[in-house]
Amino acid sequence: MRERLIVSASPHIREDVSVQKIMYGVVIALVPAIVGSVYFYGYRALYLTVLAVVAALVTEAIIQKARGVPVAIRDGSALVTGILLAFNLPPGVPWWIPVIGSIFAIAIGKQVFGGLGYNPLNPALVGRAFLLASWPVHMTTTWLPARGGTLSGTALHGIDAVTQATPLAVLKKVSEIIADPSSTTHQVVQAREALADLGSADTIVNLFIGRVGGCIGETSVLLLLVGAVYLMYRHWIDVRIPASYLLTVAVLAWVFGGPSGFFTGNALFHVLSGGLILGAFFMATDMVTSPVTPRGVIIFGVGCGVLTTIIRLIGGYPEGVSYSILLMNVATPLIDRHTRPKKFGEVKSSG
Amino acid sequence: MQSVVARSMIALTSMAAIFGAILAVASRIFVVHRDPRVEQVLDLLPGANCGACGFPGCQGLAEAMVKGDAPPNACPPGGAEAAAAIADMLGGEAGEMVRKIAVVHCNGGLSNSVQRLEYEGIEDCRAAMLVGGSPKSCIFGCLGLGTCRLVCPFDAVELDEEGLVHIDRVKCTGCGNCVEACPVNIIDLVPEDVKVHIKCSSHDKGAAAKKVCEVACIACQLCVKKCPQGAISMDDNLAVLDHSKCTNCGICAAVCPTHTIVDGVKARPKAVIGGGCDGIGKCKEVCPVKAIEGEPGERHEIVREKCIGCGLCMEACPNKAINMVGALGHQRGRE
Amino acid sequence: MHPPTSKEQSKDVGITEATLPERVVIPLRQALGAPAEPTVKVGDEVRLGQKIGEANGFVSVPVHASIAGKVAAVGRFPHPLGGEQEAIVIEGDGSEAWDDSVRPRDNVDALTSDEIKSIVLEAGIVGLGGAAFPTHVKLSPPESKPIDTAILNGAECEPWLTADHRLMLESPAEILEGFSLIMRALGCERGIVGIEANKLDAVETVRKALPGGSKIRVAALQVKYPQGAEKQLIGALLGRQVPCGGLPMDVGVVVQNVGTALAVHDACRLGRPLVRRVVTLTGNPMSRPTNFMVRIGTLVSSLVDEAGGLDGDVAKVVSGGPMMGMTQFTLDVPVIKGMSGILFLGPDEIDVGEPDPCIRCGHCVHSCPMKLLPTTIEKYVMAGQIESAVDAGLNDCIECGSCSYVCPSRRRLIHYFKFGKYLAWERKKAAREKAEKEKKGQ
Amino acid sequence: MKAMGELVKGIYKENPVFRLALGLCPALAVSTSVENGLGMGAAATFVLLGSNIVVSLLRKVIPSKVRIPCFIVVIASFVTIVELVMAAYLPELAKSLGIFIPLIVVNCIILGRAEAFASKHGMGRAMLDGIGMGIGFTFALVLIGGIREVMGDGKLFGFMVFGPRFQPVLLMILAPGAFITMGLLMGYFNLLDEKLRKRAEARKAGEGGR
Amino acid sequence: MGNFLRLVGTLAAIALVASFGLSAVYNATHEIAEEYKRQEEAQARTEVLACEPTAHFVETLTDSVVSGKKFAYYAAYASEESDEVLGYTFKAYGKGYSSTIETIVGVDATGTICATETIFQQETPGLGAKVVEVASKNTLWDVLAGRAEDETGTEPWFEVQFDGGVLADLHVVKSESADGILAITGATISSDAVTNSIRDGLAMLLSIVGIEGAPGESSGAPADPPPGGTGAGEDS
Amino acid sequence: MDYGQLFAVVIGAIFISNFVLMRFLGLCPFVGVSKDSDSALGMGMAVIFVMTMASLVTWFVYNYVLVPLEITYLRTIAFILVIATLVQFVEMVIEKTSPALHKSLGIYLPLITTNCAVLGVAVVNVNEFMVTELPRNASFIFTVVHGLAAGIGFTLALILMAAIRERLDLGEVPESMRGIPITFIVAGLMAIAFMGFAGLKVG
Repeated sequence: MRERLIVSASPHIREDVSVQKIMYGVVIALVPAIVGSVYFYGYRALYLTVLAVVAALVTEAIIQKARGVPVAIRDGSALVTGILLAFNLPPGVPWWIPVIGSIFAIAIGKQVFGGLGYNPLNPALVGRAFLLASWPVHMTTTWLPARGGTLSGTALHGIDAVTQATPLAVLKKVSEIIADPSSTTHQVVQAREALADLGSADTIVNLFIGRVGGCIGETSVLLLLVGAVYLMYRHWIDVRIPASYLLTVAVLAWVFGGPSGFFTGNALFHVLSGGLILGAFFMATDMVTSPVTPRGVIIFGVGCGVLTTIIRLIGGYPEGVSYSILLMNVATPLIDRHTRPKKFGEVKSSG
Repeated sequence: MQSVVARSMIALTSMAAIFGAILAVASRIFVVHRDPRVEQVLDLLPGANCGACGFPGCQGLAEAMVKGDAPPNACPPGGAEAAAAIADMLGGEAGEMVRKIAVVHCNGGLSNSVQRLEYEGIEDCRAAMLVGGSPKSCIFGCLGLGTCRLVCPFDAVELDEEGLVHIDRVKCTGCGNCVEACPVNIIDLVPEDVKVHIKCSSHDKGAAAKKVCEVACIACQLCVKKCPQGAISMDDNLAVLDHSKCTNCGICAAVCPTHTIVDGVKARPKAVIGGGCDGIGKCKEVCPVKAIEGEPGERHEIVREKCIGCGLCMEACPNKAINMVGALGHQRGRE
Repeated sequence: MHPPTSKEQSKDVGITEATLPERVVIPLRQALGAPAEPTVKVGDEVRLGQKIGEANGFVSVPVHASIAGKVAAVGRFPHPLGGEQEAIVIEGDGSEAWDDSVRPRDNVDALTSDEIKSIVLEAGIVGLGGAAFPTHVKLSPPESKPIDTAILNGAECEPWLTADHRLMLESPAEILEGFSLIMRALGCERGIVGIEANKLDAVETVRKALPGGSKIRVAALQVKYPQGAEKQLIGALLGRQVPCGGLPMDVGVVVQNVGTALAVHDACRLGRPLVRRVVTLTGNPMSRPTNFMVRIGTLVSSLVDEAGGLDGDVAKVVSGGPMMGMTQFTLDVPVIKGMSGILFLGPDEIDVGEPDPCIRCGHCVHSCPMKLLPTTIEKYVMAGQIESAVDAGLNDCIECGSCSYVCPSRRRLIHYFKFGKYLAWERKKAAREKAEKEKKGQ
Repeated sequence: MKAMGELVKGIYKENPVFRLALGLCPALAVSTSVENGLGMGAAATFVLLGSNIVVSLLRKVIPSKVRIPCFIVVIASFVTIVELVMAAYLPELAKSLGIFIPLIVVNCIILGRAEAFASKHGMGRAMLDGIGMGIGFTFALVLIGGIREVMGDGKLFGFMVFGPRFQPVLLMILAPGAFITMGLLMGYFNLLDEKLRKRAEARKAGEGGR
Repeated sequence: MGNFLRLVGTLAAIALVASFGLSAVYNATHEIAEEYKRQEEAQARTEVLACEPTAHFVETLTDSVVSGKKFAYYAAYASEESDEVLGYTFKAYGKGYSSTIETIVGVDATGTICATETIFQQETPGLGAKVVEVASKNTLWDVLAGRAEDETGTEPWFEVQFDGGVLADLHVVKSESADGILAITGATISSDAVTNSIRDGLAMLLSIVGIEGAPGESSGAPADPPPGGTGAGEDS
Repeated sequence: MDYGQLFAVVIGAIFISNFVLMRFLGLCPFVGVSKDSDSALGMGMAVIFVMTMASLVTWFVYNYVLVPLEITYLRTIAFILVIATLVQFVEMVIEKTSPALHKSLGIYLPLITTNCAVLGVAVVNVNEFMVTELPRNASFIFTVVHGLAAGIGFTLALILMAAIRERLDLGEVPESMRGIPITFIVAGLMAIAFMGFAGLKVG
């Protein structure tokens, strides 16, 4: 027996889990998608990811050193931020984009608030929004076609204006053509054909496999789901967030997303395209920036879904996942504040 | 062109008059009694309603100040002037009081006392008491986790590597927060001019106390016997100092075998025996530290290393042959 | 929440009577509430079962000599609940003779409710599950709160501990009689014995021991932590929610531990005060995990020696279970009435070091049986916003330890809740004192 | 010496923007370039100076109940003068400052100083205070404007700083860039303050020790 | 009552003085400001018709109303006596990000844009304000070192894009490879505002003065592309 | 009456060009009163009320005093006079008639006199709805609705910020960034998030 025993508060045993384990769990869950990105876009995808990760780790270490707190880059949180940031970049961006994005994400998105656990917004998304606002050309035109597929993942039917577009951008374009009263009949016919193709089984399969253009990590739904299932199995993400998020998008897209009136939208296309799967499973579920209350996570997921659909359908951007998650991050403290669960034995919620 | 001038003047002046009238009438109809002090403070505030203070406007801040919820310097635009004026206005109650300073009655650090357990938990003495008590074997002693530092609003408490607490005598305002927060009740407010402190709170018997702490009071009674003012007494195995009697002579600190009593006087004078000495030896008798040597009838000498400057010999010498020198500016007790 | 139960080590080890200690240290504070007043002084001869401390107030129980001998000292000694407490030390003379006051009763079946309550009080019985709440208080609910159901708590959801389990296997009949007496004292018709489903042998044994036509039924409970906490147990068995800040009696229920039932039986049937209890000595560093029947006041160190000592490095000694028990800094603490076990943990079984920052994963929220937001409350306490913490349910926390157990950042949640409750209480006290002062001033 | 003190206190010690957190709206809205910052700063300084003088002169005749409306009228008059004069003689600047010229009226710096300082001091000191605060405000605007112009547009005073290959950080010109620049600058000033205070304390302690 | 009068009186007196002072300043300045504006526009009108050097006389036509919208334009002649229209100018109002951008457009007799000049905008410097920005090759260091090249008379690159344009060319694109008006990076709203206002004005002018190229055929231009340079290459 | 356009004005004032986050108006109270949620809500409600009222009153002053007299150059001074009086008057009325309302809302009123968002909304109203070619009754409705929406936008930003700051207060923001600096950083990030609304096509 020791000379001096340890005295501490109960409990005296702990579950075998740690922040580090969870973070590396997320990294493991992202590995299939990383491999997929290399397959679809070549080694450039890996190169950009590594750059983002290194920049994130170095920034974190430097700031922690400067702040005089222990350097904790081993906890894996900066690693996850770096990977997720890279995942949100088009594969053709110049090398400095992921580097500057990571620096901003870690410095302004996280460390300025005191580091892990205190940042109100998802750092990776802060980094991406910063890049999108600062260098919109790089962030919206440097797509690459996926191996074994095309950029838009579908036939274009002479919509020549969209040769550089991702599926969602094609959708936005054709919807605009259809909605524009000044479009010629020929244009509208072409647009309708393209629209039909977007919803075809072929396109859906392409989207699911990942044979479409898009950001580095967001294209292959299949590989992302593999990782997501692992995380759900470990109970490291709250299933209610992606579930309510995806369901909301699906329903709203079905109801409002159609070109020919209500209830004609293609829910499956909306769920599978863009960064929705990546966002719903890996970014909306970011523990630090999502609510902790049971009702709160549902509100959070539904809110993300509503905003995503609004931005996609009538917003200025083809894709709205990152902004909607950021907006709901902003609202998270408010949600938490007003969704405190009823205590066990609480007779009546006192307001 | 003149008409623009006329139109402007008529329009603006009449608007001002109408609005002024509305306000004047309204202020009479909707008059609400307010605390006059709030009004006074409001007068002293800039009235910009900028919100920089975090209160809802100057009115809100004024009310908070009167209630004591906000310090007089809470208004950034007002600056130091407003702060001083407000403090002047509100702070009429302070009155004249002897300034008191917090003193921690324990000197048992990590290296000179025994630890009985390894504490893992919140860095707060009160929290430690909740799960198992003091990490020290001496249950009366300072836990060394710094609750007093946490509760000190003036940043006046420091914790050293020994786990000992030091109070900054300049910053301490004697607010007593630490006294209340200390779970082992070893902090006490002591008049500022008392500079000799008994740094132990152990009521254990001498041997037991000594076993767990090198600087514990072992209740040897030496200080009680030697104190010329009779200011020290024994209470349940612990020396206790009567602050009103203490003259800071430092004799107790000098005689304490365990160095439990700490002399906070920075520099003390030394006695010097002048030519008037006729060797009657009165001084030798009264010297508590045996710092005077000499044969009867001969001129006595002071052993400077031993002299603590208590001045007893000077008072005892019938020939007034002894002087206290050195320690410029040092004041002896409270005359 | 399913922490590993770790009960294999001692669940098949029968209860053995520990050797009669030569010296016992009997703390005057055994239960919640005021400590007992000593009624003996140094040098007095005492007999086994003789009352040596008188109850001091309603929420207080007397203490009795657990061995016969001479009072050697009355003074402060280390106490398993922390710090030092007033205790009576008896040097034993080896005699096993009971005091004259201890006389078996044969009219047990004729005892009235009030008689049972006074016997329970005189016998110094407290809840033996761990909280050590005076049993006579629990048996005397105000008339406005009629009790319809009594629950016998055999859940023993704390990992490692097997004292209740063994007791149910070895003395089912006595326990059931004690329970019937409790029901009679409460005047209630329905009795349920709740046992976690990982102790099916106990369920079986107790069921078999039920006399024909008994109003008591035995229920097997889902294995989960903290199933044995009063409010959760009532919820699981009856579907009733004890209101916040309320007691089980508010929903017509009283919960008693199986050990308590045995003590009630002993007191009523045999006339014996509470001078012994079952203690599980377990943990990986123990050479022979054991369930001992121990005299109150026996020093833990002597029990450890008797059980063959320790053969591994011990970093923590816990009185009680690993989830809610209290760490000890010395083995020279006496067994008290509420001590259900002593658990030894090696250095690799505990974690030390600074916690990581909270990542708001919400695991604590999911695990909280009281449906609180532990992470939020912790942050309020850390920031000193005690009122906000109380608003958020600080005082509803039952300190079961679930949140800290699952926390990946190893936050000191429970410690902060204990601390917060203390601060809230301090604040309340200060406010009350201030109000009183003002009242006096006027 | 004292006059100097009144003048320079606004730059660092009592900088209205960084230290007193006043006049934040224009500090962010108009700070997209150094030029705009200078223009706004000059306009605000003029109004500050004018209103400080008038308020200081009138301080004895205005009853306290209508104090605020009176001050506001005075300030608004000066603002309108600036607006009119600028439109006539500096039309380009008037165009780029736009809506924010009328909003000088509600710039808390001006009313704040009128109340806190001018209404309690003589004209001389009030003037100095006005100019000092104005300089501090202008300094803050130029600093923020400079950072945002250089990073967000790659330019300073309208001239390229880094050469044509620099791809400016557009965000800095946009609203978020203004907020973040402001936040970081304020944080930096706090840090600086802390350092200066520590140094002063150390010096004092050193002196005390001797 | 005396107090009441004093309150009202003080406020009114201050307002009186203030309004007097202000109206004086107003009298002294507003003529200058308006004159400046008039001259600026007059000069701009001449400049945007620089491709018709003989046009030196511009005459106001009365405002027309086309499908409920007011529209005003000037026709330019060689001289007061001449009735041969050499070109037209009109002012286009486009609602930008933070202001209404006013552009004077010069059109020759065939309906081709001669030149444009933006005379009023309060867009964000560095972004929307680039509609009037002159692309300079000089860096700050060049200027400081006195190496700066003379660039007076250089036109803003965004405005220059309209020169020689016809109705069908007036739509915003985001990559240099495409035909159309290249948007300012990150300032699509401002770019759109200018381009669309010119397009609408030109269409209106053409329909009023009866030059070929009616509004209906201008539809090749996309309707309100999104701002912020965002859409993943919706444009050709 | 174009309801689509009206809706666009509302969405525009609340989300797309939020008064605080995109137009930088009303920053002083935004920073000052966003420390706790309750004050933020009270302040927000007061601002909504005053902005709507100020829009209404200034519309009358502009259209029935300044325009007929051709002295629109005096609009700044006239507007601020109106707003200051309005605020003070409303405060007095509320304080007398409903102390409870005054406690929860009225105490924030004085803070609004110098809230540049209020004068800002009046000035923007003039620029966007009065000097343009809107028919008079439409300009009135647009003005009032815009005032209301701008107030809601301010309140939205304020309560979101208050909730975030309450959370940050419990966190570990570096010493030098505490208080106003971190509020600005959060505002910046909120503005980034609000950029997601840019280009929203409504109405």
